Amino acid sequence: MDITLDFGGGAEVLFNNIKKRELKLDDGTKWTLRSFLQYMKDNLLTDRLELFMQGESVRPGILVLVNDTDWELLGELDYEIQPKDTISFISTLHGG
Amino acid sequence: MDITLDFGGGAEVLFNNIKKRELKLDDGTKWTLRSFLQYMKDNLLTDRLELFMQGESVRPGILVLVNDTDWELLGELDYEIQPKDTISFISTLHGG
Amino acid sequence: MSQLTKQQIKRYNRQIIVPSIGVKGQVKLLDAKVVIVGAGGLGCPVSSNLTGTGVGTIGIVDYDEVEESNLHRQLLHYESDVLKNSKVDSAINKLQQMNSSIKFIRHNILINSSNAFDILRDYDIVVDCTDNVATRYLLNDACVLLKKPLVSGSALQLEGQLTVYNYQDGPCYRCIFSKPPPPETVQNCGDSGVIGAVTGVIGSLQAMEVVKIIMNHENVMSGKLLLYDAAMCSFRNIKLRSRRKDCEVCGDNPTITKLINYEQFCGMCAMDKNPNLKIL
Amino acid sequence: MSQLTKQQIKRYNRQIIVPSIGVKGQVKLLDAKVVIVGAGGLGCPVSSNLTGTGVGTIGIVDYDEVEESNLHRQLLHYESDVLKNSKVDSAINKLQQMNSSIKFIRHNILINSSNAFDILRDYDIVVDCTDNVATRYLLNDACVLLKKPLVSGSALQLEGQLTVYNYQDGPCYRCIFSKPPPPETVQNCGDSGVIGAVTGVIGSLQAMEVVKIIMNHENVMSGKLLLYDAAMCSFRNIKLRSRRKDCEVCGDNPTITKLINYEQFCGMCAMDKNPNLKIL
Ligand SMILES: [Zn+2]
Ligand SMILES: [Zn+2]
Repeated sequence: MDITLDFGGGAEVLFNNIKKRELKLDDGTKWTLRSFLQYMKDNLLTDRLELFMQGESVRPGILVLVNDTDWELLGELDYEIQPKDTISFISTLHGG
Repeated sequence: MDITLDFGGGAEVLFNNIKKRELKLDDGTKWTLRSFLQYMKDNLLTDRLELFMQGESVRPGILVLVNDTDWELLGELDYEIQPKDTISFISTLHGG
Repeated sequence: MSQLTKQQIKRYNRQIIVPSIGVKGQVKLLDAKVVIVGAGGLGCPVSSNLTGTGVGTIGIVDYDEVEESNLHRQLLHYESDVLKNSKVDSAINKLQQMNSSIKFIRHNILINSSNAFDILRDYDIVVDCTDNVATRYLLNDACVLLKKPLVSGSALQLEGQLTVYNYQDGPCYRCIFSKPPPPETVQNCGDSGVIGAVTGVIGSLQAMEVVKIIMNHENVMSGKLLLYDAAMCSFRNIKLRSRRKDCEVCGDNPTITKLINYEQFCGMCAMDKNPNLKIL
Repeated sequence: MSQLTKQQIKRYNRQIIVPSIGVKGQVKLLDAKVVIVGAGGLGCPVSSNLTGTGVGTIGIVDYDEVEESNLHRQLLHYESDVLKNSKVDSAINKLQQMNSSIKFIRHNILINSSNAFDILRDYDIVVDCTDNVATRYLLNDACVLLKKPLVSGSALQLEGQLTVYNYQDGPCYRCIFSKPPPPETVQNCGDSGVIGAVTGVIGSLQAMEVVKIIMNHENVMSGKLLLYDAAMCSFRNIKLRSRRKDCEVCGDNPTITKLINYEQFCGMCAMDKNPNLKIL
């Protein structure tokens, strides 16, 4: 299954500074955002875990989007990823 | 065939001030931008023809887009419209 | 006020003739009271735009003095203001010359839980142009408790964000971020920098949202988040959740009914001060 | 210049620490020469942003005097400038106070085919902040013939547009609009109005593109057109054609090899003057 993964607000620094990438997820399994976060932790994260996650979810201050929609509207961790989805992790900015 | 028609830069004033609308085009025929312009002229235009068209094309100063792409990259008047296309007519702005 | 003088019609002519403004809209602008919290990178374009537009009462809140490192992006502050004037005075000195009919209110003070209600109470709209997490939570809670819309902008390096909180059943800041970020994850402009044009874009967009709220426009950025990427010159419009019914401050049964200690809540100082310049 | 003084590092610190700028980038900014044509709604935010950023040489071209109806959006002009100062003087008076180290060059003149080359020749980048069709064609042709990128912005009512012409084999204005629009289809700010925040957004975006060109950034808005709709707070990025090989001025066999009479070409005056105020 092909998906796009991207970052905003500086969150990319935790993932090798790559802002946007295409990924191929194994077709055999059902993927939820819950399992995808584990995948990211195991395969893509290049910095300390606590800068990205708390427990099984993202740490406070990161907003997760699917196709430019707040994951809260889609079931959050339970959302089932579809082919061609764009999953985004946006760190909220505070500067001015 | 369902398509979306929208306007920018003030061009909507020639079309009943409706900035964006959904249209159903007859499925039996092949539609090109050439034939679609005639359709707009015959069915949607609410102002003088010369403010919108010159000959069989749009008048100078209007840029035609399909799915946010310059029609020049797609064959201009010969482009064949596809289902779910968004066709846009953007009047270039000069003010500052 | 219900009508305009000849001079006002002349001055504001180019916006009065825009259909969605008109004379009625200009009257609303002149009657409106807006407070801008932060007279820095965002606060400067917000306040100049709203001053030009004719918002009748403009309050500016900032505790700080003008410093040299502000000048690259905080365009209301001049070289002659550095280490001489407060940001509030520096800003209003210029703004009053732009538009002598605006009533400017100076709040040369650090906004905190003790004074926030007094400062914000008499305004219609609050604009968040601050630079730190703690103050953003403070403003959010204060606006919910005082029932005022909060036009929130932020910028860092080459990115910007914009949304309107607590407006027409849209979410508040806590609806989306009920817990503050861990301090070590927070980058501020003192550490990471920011390009001035980015704050110019976001500040102008904030001013536009303020005008739309005053006009009671149907498409205010409530429940929507704008993400600006200056490197790509790209903008994304994110669909956000509605007001969270179990939100601690704006939900149906709020647990937060008065302002708290935000520095404690966030584990961070309510300011963006970086005494050590990073020199490459 | 190849290195920065301590004072420059201090002043420009918050942008120097942004990775894509750095000390090298700041040096490039200080060495750059940019001319802004038009000191109105777009020209004011462009020139203030670039002044703050430290572009070392900034030229401003405008023939006009400050009028009252400018004040709602042309934020460098104060009430005291109305009918007293040229726009060029009014702007530079403020800008020089923002940044005394910038070399400002005053071009208090109506730019036309006779003087355009002399005015534009010594700059690296041209910014189109004008308000009429004829001057836009003039600037386009001049930039092609002089081989300079043209950062073009425009605004009307609640919309804005932005692109960079004649840059890295991207299109020029004529590549897209080889013929001017019929005069009766052209709306200008005098007739239709404009909201100040819209020019603030577009002008700040133009300044950002100028910085990116100076930085030799890979994602300049060349061959791309940004459409801004302030009512919806939405932005679209349009993919444009490349340089048209049969373009009259920038094509492989150009028929336009010197500047022409643009008012004649367009059938329109090279200015946006509206003596009759529309009063609702
Ligand atoms: Zn809430
Ligand atoms: Zn060309």
